[in-house]
Amino acid sequence: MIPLSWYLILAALLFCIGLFGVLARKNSVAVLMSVELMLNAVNINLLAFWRYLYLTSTAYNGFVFVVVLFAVAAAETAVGLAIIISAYRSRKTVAAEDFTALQG
Amino acid sequence: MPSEWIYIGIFSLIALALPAAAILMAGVLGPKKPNPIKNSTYECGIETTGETWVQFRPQYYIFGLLFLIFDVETVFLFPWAVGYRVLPLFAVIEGIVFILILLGGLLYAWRVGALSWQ
Amino acid sequence: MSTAQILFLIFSAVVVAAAVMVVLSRRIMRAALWLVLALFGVALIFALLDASFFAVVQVLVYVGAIATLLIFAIMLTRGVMDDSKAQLNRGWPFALLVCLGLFGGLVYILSQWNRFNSAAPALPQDAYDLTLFGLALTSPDGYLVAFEAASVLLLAAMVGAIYLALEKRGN
Amino acid sequence: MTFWQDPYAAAVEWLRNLLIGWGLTVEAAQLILYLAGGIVLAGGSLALVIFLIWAERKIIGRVQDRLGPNRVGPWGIFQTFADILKIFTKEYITPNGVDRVPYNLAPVLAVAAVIMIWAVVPFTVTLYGADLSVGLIYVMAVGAIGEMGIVMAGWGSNNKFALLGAFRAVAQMVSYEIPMVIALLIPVMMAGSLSLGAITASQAVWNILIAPLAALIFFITSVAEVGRAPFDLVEAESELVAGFNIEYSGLKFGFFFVGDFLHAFTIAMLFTVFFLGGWRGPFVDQVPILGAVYFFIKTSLVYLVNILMRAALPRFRIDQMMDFNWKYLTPLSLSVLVVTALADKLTLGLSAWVRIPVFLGLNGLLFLAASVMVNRRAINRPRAEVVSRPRPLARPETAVQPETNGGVS
Repeated sequence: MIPLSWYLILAALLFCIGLFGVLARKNSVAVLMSVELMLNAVNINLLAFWRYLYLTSTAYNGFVFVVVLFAVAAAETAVGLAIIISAYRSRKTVAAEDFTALQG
Repeated sequence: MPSEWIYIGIFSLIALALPAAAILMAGVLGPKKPNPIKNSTYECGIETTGETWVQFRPQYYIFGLLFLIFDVETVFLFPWAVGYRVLPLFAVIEGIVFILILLGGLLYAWRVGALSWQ
Repeated sequence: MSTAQILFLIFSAVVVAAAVMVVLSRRIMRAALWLVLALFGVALIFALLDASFFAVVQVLVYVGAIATLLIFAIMLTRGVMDDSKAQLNRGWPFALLVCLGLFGGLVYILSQWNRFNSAAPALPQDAYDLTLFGLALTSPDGYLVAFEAASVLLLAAMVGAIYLALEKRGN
Repeated sequence: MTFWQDPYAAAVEWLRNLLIGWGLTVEAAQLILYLAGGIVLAGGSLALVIFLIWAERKIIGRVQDRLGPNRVGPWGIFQTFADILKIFTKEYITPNGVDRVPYNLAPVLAVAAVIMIWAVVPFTVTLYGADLSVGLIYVMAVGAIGEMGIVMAGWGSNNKFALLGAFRAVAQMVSYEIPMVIALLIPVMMAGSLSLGAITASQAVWNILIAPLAALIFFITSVAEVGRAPFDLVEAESELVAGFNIEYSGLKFGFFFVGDFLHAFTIAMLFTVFFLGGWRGPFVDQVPILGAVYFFIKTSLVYLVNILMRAALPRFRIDQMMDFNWKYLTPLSLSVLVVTALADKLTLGLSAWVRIPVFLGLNGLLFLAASVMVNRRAINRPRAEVVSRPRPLARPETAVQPETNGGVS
């Protein structure tokens, strides 16, 4: 059988790869893609905890968390990409470092 | 892992392998005589100018966005529909409220003209 | 090594390799296709965790909708980023350091935890029942607030994103 | 259960015992059975395409007062084999600048995504690939893989027309998936399960009688999902130079069409499962194998309607198609879902003879209301004049002016 640790290490690795993408990528669409990776890492963790530690027929916490995370991921992608498209329309760039209008 | 998934996995591999094998076989059987004119990109007989880049309409994004939101909505509605037989009337009405809220979003999109293809 | 372990290693190798390619690909469209592969691999991991519902929903939502939306957005904003130049910030070694440190720290903290290596309990017959999940989701003692809040969240996201993305009439 | 009542189950049992008798473990025997079953099912679906192509050409030919294929073999039945022989010996032309992996993967995915649906379809009580507990979402998710195949074809081809075609196709597919999923929630509600086997078994009264509007919506949207006439504006092969598959040749091009034909038959199968009671019919309890006969009769009828629709209806414009989906089908499917959910809860416990007329009446009222609203909108809306724009002339000074002086200079 697979021990819980394997899933947790996989999720940690995926999360860190996503974080690297968020910190290092120039293109803001690529930054959003990396955020998707991080959210998926969280989902793996939640389902692994459900399977290994909270497997009862009445507790649906893990399921509800995952399903709400789907909704959050959808909302985040939709609004994030809309902001990028809107910024692209007015400034003709999608590089994250060029979005400086709010800089003090 | 439930045993059905093992069948699905094997079946998917077969489903991928059959067309791939046929395409490979046809590649072995067919002639291979490439030349620069034949291999050029199709464009009504005129040589391609510029990169493969055309400006896309924001309309595509709007439809993709509506699809995403409604898709996630159905993810919530699937457990509701599966449990429908045992749900009390109150819970059914909760589901209907859920649908109506999303219908409000659709009406908003309709009103601002996001649904018409220009 | 059992069959499940071998499958896990294969699937996670696919996920990690695809995720690395998402982060490092120069051409943004290639990165998106790698992302599709990574998300698909995560769906396989879910199937391995006996969560069939989330395995298929992962493909339906992430591959079918979110990846499609990302690709539409890439097409809308294409041509402004030069693919031939480096796609990483100048500070990327620093970011790499942060991520490696975080990963090491996470693994260290988790390994101190006494249930880190716990094995999975056998799956009870009714553990995976969508009927009960639907019941829990809509009952006031259960997760009714989360259910309705999700609907409002989706509504807000839809209205906001349409407002931002729609070209204003007149300009 | 004797052999004649259910030859399939008997054969599987015989084979399993044979394999175990050879000294294999139970798991290994199961694995070999899975492999054999998968190859038979997937190969069978591809072999069916050969027949489907012939049948469709013949039927459309008759509709258009032609004979259709009639040279190779009796009634031209071997025409498709000749076509296969030809397409296998064609050259692959790979244009410059393609992205090789997505470009070559796309036709494989286009076919595989359709075949994968067959894994969960129940043909009889015992004859199915896998009775997945989330079969319905699986079917939808596999559609998403097909979508990715189209994106890969469009992008990998390095051609702006292929890319535009792919994006139109994907926009159409994702749009029509919404009313489709919502309409499918009604069979799920009635069965209390997402498994296709359970949905079939629950239909003592066929779902088409409980929710005829949902059935209609599913039928229309599934045709749009495949991209057949009248929704084939993306690859109107009689008018445009194909769509996303423009840069493909030989068998790679052919496989997009194989996928299309197989998908058209597959949606007919799904319609049968969801709304026509699948394998249900008289005497199925005694002789399960009869279910397969009923299943294929029902599927063929749906498929025939599909073909006749293709032959009869003119093509949509893209704005009409999007309007039809977002301003008609989506609100209608949502209201059908709401009305059915309420009506079913409120008439619970009444006999089927009361419930079915109630459901039919409610569906009829909804359809009537929707038609009245659409007609009122159509009447009140100012119409755009359909005239061709004046075209610029190459040399205006030599142009013949019909009004002035009768054309004499």
